[in-house]
Amino acid sequence: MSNDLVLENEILNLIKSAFNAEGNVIKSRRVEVFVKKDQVSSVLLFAKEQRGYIHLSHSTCIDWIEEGEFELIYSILSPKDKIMLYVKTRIDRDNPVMENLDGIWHQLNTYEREMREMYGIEFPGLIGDKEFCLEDWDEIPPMRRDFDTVEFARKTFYQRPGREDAKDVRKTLTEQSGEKIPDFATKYSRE
Amino acid sequence: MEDIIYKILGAILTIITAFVVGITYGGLTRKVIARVQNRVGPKFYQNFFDVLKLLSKRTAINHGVMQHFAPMFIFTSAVTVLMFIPILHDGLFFSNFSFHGDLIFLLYIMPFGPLGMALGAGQTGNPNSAIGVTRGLSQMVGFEIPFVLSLVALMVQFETTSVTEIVNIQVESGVWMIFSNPFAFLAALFAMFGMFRYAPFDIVGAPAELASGPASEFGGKYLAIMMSSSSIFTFAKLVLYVNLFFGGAENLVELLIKTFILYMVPVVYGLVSPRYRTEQSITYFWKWPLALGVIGMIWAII
Amino acid sequence: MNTYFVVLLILFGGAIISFAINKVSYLLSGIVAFIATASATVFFYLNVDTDNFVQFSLAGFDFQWGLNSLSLLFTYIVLGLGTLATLYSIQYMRFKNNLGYFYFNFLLGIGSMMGILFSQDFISFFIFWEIMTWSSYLIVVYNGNKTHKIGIKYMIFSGIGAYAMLMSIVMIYADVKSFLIADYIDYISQVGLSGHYLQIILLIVGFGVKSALMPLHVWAPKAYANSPMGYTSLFSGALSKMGVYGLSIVLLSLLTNFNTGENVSLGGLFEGINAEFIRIIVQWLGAITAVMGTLYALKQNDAKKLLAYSSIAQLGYIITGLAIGTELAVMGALFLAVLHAIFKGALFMAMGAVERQAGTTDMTKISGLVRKMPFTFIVTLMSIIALAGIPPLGGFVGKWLLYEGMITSGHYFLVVLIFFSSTAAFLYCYRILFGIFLGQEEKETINVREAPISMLIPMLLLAILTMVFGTYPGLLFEPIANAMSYIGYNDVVWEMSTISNVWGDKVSLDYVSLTIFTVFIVAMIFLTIKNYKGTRYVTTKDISTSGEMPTENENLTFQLNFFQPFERAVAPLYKRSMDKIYNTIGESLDALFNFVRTIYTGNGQTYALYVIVFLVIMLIFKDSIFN
Amino acid sequence: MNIVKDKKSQHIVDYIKEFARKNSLFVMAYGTGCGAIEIPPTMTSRYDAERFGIRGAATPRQADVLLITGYLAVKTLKRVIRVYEQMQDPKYIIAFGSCTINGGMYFDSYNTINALDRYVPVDVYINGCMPRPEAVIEGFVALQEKIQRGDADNGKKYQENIDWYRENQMKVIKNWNMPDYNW
Repeated sequence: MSNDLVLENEILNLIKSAFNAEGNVIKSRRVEVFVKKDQVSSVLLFAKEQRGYIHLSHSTCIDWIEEGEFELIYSILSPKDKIMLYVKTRIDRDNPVMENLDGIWHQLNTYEREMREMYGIEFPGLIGDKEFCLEDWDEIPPMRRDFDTVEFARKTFYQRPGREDAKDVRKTLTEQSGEKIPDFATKYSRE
Repeated sequence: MEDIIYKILGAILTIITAFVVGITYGGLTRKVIARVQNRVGPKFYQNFFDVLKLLSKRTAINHGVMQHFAPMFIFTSAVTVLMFIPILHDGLFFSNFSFHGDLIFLLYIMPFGPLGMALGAGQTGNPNSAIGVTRGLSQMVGFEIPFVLSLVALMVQFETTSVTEIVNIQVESGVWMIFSNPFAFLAALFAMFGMFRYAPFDIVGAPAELASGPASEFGGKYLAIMMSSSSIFTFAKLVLYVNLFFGGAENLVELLIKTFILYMVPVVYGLVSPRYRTEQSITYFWKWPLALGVIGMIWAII
Repeated sequence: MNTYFVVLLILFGGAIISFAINKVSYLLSGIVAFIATASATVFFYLNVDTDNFVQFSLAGFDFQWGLNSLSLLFTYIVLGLGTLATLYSIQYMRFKNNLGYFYFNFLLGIGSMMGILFSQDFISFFIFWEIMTWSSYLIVVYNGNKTHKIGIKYMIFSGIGAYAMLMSIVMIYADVKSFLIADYIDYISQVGLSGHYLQIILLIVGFGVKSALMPLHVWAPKAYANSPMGYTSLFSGALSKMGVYGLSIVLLSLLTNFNTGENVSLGGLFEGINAEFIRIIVQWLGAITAVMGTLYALKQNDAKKLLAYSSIAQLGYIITGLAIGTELAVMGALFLAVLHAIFKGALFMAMGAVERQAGTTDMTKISGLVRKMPFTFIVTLMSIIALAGIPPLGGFVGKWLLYEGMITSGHYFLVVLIFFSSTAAFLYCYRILFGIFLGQEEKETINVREAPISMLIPMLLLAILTMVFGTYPGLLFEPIANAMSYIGYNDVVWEMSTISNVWGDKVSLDYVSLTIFTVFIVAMIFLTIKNYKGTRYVTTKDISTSGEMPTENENLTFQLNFFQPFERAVAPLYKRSMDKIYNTIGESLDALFNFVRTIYTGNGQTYALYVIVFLVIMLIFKDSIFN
Repeated sequence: MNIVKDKKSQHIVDYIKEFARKNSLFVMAYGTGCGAIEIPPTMTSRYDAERFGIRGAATPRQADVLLITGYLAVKTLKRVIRVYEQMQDPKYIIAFGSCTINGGMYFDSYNTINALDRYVPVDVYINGCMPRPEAVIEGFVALQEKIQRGDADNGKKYQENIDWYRENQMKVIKNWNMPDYNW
């Protein structure tokens, strides 16, 4: 591979100009673009139909609780150019509704069902059981960062005595090595 | 009156012998398999523990009358086959009813147990059981063809269908069937591979594929009866083979040596084999074994 | 009055009365039919006399009615099964329409079968044969429009059979100058077979159609499966046996009573044919019928169709046995003929009960009826064991005699073929038991109840008969031995419960039954008493499926493509089917006629062209043509 | 094991029964977590558990020992309970790895139970993350000794204390739609 990132810049500029989107080249063969919620389908279709990004590699969600938003990421790959394109979009955390895109890639259905269950994002028209991995879950969706899993586990499951002195592994490690835990890690940490 | 007592005693003695020998053979097989796989393996009397333990287990549930009857069907079939085969040549206790049945009868009583078992397995409602049963029945159609060819060759050659007669003729002439018609013996040997269901023909139980096939829902005493009757059945089949092809046996030691050597053939063959698909396992019997059977029959006719 | 006339009068009169009385009450006509058959049966067996022949002339033809030992054997099948089938039909047909029509044809069928058995001359034989064919045709189309095509197919093949038979009868009359069957047999035994092969082949074709012999069987599966089950038990059990009856006359009386080794050259098409050759052909046809019937039976998803194919296969055994013609084989074949009537009658009745109670016999739609219909299950189980030929039930005796007959007479490869068929029969035997009665219980069949008692009684009686004949086949050997001595076998040896072959090997069925029942009961006592208290019944949903529990709507029963691996293994055998061949013939005829039609284009120019072409051809070839 | 002492307290038949039970353990391996990978080496040539009469069983109906190899999510717990209840008395459970003891590294997960013996009776715990095959065999031997002593009757205990177990089970499994257990 050449290091001048020609292909990367080409696809980035194309999307930038066509959709009026932000974006940058992360490194060789990795490109990310930030698009608006209602543009996602057009970007994905454009990339798939016009530029050969035919493979949906992954799709996931990040809970930006500080900004009150969920970030949805669609990682798509062009086998020809060997470039992974991250199409990222932000949706409102209080009203998490996203367009159902499993018509473009059918396998998106699985990821969307997972996101619906784990983050509580609604995909109108999504086909599939409401229950995906969990059974009989009636708390708030467990992967949201405001869900306190320690407290939940303490409340629901019997805790065998004897591990009260168990410490956060990260603390022990940092004490041993003298490193500092970065701020973003401690900010919404459990303690 | 004395006759009847002798008969009953002989029958019980035969069943016990068959049970002990069959179970021991099962244990020895496990030992042999273990040794080939470079393991120590269980004790050779391990299967006695298994049967004893299963008998002492509670059997709290069944799925209906047919499941309850299924082990009895197998047991009945195994014991009936045993009763109509002469265990020893000229034995006082071991001849049982062998004068009252013949080869065709044995051929037809043999599926009695598996079919009863199949009914029980069907009633449990476990899909694995039904799949196992269909495989077993299909495979039976496969191996019965060379088997029947070889038996017909035998009957034609000796002009009798009685097992006792066949043994007598072999003993009198001093030439075992295996030498006088080797092709028929080979066909029957191949059929035996299917009969004993060691790999590559273990499609019925099919470990790691079908749970344990028809026996999926049978536990405790049901399984104990099934294990012991299949041991009896194994022994009965081995004795039948020895009678037909190896000139029977004069005493128990000779019988044990002959049956054990014969039994190790499918076991050892299975050790180095993977598993066939069902249709492969059926058509396997319709190639060389079938050809050998036909040659054996023509040999016998000429 | 004569017995024969009275019996036929009762049956045909009963037919008319039950047709008329249907207007009064729908139950009555069934009851009348039952009373008619039952009284005919009772009357017949009280006055049965095998040496009583009646002769009369009508329209210049001599008729002779009488009863011989062979036809007496077949009357057991017809009247016994007929009585039970009418009793069964009372409840089975209860909520259906056109009952008068049904019972009229039903009794007509029974009556005409009795007529066939009474007939000692070809003319009345043929007349009753046609009445039988038509009445059965009318019942085949009883179920409405969709059976129309099936009826046509049945009628076409019956027509072929009937005309073959008629042709043969005319030719026989031309030779013998008499219509009496006995005269023909005498004539043949004096003159020899040469010159009469065509008659015999045509007769075999005529009887072969009814007994579903290989190339002529294609009507049977659908016709059996689509008639009302009460009639099908008779159709498959008794009506097809008329073909067997005819074949046994042809094969045993005409083709064996003299030197079969003669090899008279007939010239032309029939060169090289002798009696032995015909019999070998029939043997192999029978065996192939058995194999193909079995292979197609195990493919079916509908229990009725499965049984229909199984009937074809079983008839194949019987015909093979008859064609082999040694004492044991014939004995086995006749034994199987009676047994087949019993167990197949019971099976079709049981399927009728299932159809009536559960609504369908499609095995992919129902399962797990064993707890709902236990008696039907027991009947099916016993009949299936008899069908499969497993000791200690009756079917085994017939199979054993057949095999021993074949082996001792040197038909080694036929044995293997028949054995293949009979082993493969285990597959469909299991299929039918599993598909309907075992497996997980369907939600739809939750309210199914056991069939009414008047349907169960005939079924159970037949099932018990299979058991009795399994231990004491001698009960049946007696009439069979009589029939065989009538045909010409001397000193037929039989014992009450021992069967033996010519090599002196024997099977003692009493010992067999004793052993099996003793061991079974001992094992049952051991297991049941040890287990009785602790054991409790759990539903078929409670199975080990990796911890998952099937819900009420899930049914895990394995039903579709049941024997797929086996079907794959024998796939080459499925490639050709007679049905396809007949279709091809039909289509090519169609195409031929279409082609012929294209000659007539309707255009004057073309016709002018034909004339010119014809003239040109004449001109060119005039020398060679008119020389 | 002490035969003389046993003879005083238990019948000779019981002794034989327990001897047979001890020497013939049919194992239903419930491979839930990472521990399942330790089973193949335990059963095959290197460690050869068949020496001790240990043998795999395909279905719970035939099995004596339920081997739970690792963490249990609530969803899998339901299946484990179901499998355990389908097994026939006498039945034993060997729990495998830290996760079954106190949750191990998943102690704070929203979906993983922490102490298995609150839900089903456990005969032997094998410590470790993961325990090596030697440890597994050690666990089996411990179970065998327990059986020979005659105090491996957890099946009966489960039946007696079914209410307590049910209460715990229903606490984590909210939608309880399992058949009754009364044998």
